[in-house]
Amino acid sequence: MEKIRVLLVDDHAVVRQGYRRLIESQDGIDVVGEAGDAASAYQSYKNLTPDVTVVDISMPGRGGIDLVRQLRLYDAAARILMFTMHANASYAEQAFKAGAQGYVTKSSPPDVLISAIRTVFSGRPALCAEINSAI
Amino acid sequence: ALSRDLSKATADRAELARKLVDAQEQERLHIARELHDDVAQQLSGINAVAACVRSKVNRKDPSATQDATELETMTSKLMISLRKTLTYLRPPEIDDLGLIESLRNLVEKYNSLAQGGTHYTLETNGNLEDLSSEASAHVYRIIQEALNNAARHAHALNVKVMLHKFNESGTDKIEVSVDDDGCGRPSQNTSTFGGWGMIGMRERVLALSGRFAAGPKPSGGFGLRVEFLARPRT
Amino acid sequence: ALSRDLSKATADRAELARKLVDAQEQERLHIARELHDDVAQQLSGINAVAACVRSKVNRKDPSATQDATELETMTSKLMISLRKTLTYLRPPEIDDLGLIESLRNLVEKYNSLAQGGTHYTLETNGNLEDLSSEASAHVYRIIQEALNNAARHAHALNVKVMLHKFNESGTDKIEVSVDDDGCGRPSQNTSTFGGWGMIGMRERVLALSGRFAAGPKPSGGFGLRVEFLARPRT
Ligand SMILES: Nc1ncnc2c1ncn2[C@@H]1O[C@H](COP(=O)(O)OP(=O)(O)OP(=O)(O)O)[C@@H](O)[C@H]1O
Ligand SMILES: Nc1ncnc2c1ncn2[C@@H]1O[C@H](COP(=O)(O)OP(=O)(O)OP(=O)(O)O)[C@@H](O)[C@H]1O
Ligand SMILES: [K+]
Ligand SMILES: [Mg+2]
Ligand SMILES: [Mg+2]
Ligand SMILES: [Mg+2]
Repeated sequence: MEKIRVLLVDDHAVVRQGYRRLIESQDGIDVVGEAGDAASAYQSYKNLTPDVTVVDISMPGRGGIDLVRQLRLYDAAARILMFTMHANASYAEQAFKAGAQGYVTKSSPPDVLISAIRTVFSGRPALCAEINSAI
Repeated sequence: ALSRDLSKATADRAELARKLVDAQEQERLHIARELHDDVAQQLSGINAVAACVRSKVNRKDPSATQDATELETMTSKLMISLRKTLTYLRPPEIDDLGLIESLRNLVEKYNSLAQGGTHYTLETNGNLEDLSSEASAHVYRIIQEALNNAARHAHALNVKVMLHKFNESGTDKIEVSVDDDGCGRPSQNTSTFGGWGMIGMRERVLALSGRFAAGPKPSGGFGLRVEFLARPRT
Repeated sequence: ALSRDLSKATADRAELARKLVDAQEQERLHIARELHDDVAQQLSGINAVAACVRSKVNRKDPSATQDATELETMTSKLMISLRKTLTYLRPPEIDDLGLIESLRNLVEKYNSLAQGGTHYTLETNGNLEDLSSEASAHVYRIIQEALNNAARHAHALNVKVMLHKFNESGTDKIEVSVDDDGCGRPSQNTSTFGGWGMIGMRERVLALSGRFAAGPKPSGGFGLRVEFLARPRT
């Protein structure tokens, strides 16, 4: 079976490194690239065409929600999962409006991100429990 | 000469107030950023590596698995409690969501706390998204304190927040008002205020080089009005 | 009437400065306590569990061992970065160690950072332990900023901190001074200062109702002197 190819976008290297370790330990998923800001994420997306892009919201310069809009403009089929500290429903609304299909907070158990990657890959929306209960 | 001295003392005071309020806001931002960008993000990385260890030792070693799981729970919890401190320190949404959406969230928070006992509304018009981020933070904090005061002192049925931009003889201005239909307050010497809240508001208004009025209204209830020049983000 | 207005404006200003500086100090303390009592404790728990996982995983699985070791490194790093934030927020020792011992630690920190390039000394006399804790915090922060300035701007060989209590016509007073033999600084309009540091110091001195002077000395180097009434802890 083909592996799910993931691009990780987060301005904090410690988050990317931690989750890269975790994702690579899981069957059927691989990290094919990392980016530390929106501009280089856009370039990486063009070069790598990942199956799922995991995007942080708060980044210096252009933020994650802007990046989602830009990615969807470039590729209407882009599958994007927000991964953020913010446990606020209006963030999630804005992210979905911009074209994301999933929203997971960083305070969720890490397995939640893994299963959300699979869910978004299969074309279904994914929400973590914290946001679900906030809506 | 005395009159010059007086106006200088007054100007000095305004300048000092502006600097101190800015310094405080900057300090909050600094601490908040440090915590958010540093501690919380490191915790997130730790959370992931703990899960990774857990999934690797799974079944082979029940005791280590249990500890790793415990570690995940602990880091998640700590991220949540840090978020609480952050909310206290700054309105984190302004940068990401803009002033109006942040205010909408704030007003909703008060509505849900009041459980229908008081009805909070927000009315805005004009393009307010090009305010500088300092000015936005001041406006947010002023409204936050006014809502807080209304909730604590007014016993009102309705609290109405208005924020609008208007043009007066060619100049763009911003007006902020918070009105309630509560108990108002026995009129007192207007230059003495009870708590920190009003002092902080006045200093923020000074920092905006704006005008400020607050007190019981003749028609009943308590009102607050702030007006300042709209200087767009440069 | 104007003269009364002026002295009122000046008194207002002092009162405002005192309130704002106190508010800032209180906010720092609040944040620091929250962090220290809550976050730091939780983190040390996380640190311990991470070490425990590492020791359990050991021997059995090289890949998991590597991850567990990484985990332990990450949690230790995090403890260190939180401690830095805490140090910035408050001199945590004053309450526990007293002002003088805290200052001794501070001066030692500067000595060890300077690695012999600059020699920092502390001289104290008189009973200083009955200062109120607010006054102690102000004195500590003033000296901290002065040392920081000396380290950044003076290129001095010697920096001398003095703190003493003396009696002047029946009243107990405190004098704080920080002198260096560095480059000094071209004398300028004394009412304009470069950064936040001096502004903050002045406000702390106002909060102590004290007197303040700082600048290049005729004999070379830079000096700072603060004097205020010793009002013992009530
Ligand atoms: N909406 C209101 N309705 C009635 N009285 C008010 C209202 N807002 C403020 N006040 C009065 O003004 C006083 C001063 O307000 P201020 O915000 O400065 O202090 P505080 O709310 O009492 O304390 P703090 O804000 O420092 O916690 C209040 O104590 C209250 O008596
Ligand atoms: N010990 C010193 N030797 C020489 N110059 C000094 C000394 N202390 C202060 N100064 C001068 O006074 C200026 C103002 O000091 P201040 O502490 O207000 O600002 P800063 O140190 O430049 O910046 P900040 O404290 O805001 O980080 C300094 O920029 C420096 O030029
Ligand atoms: K894998
Ligand atoms: Mg980020
Ligand atoms: Mg108040
Ligand atoms: Mg300085």
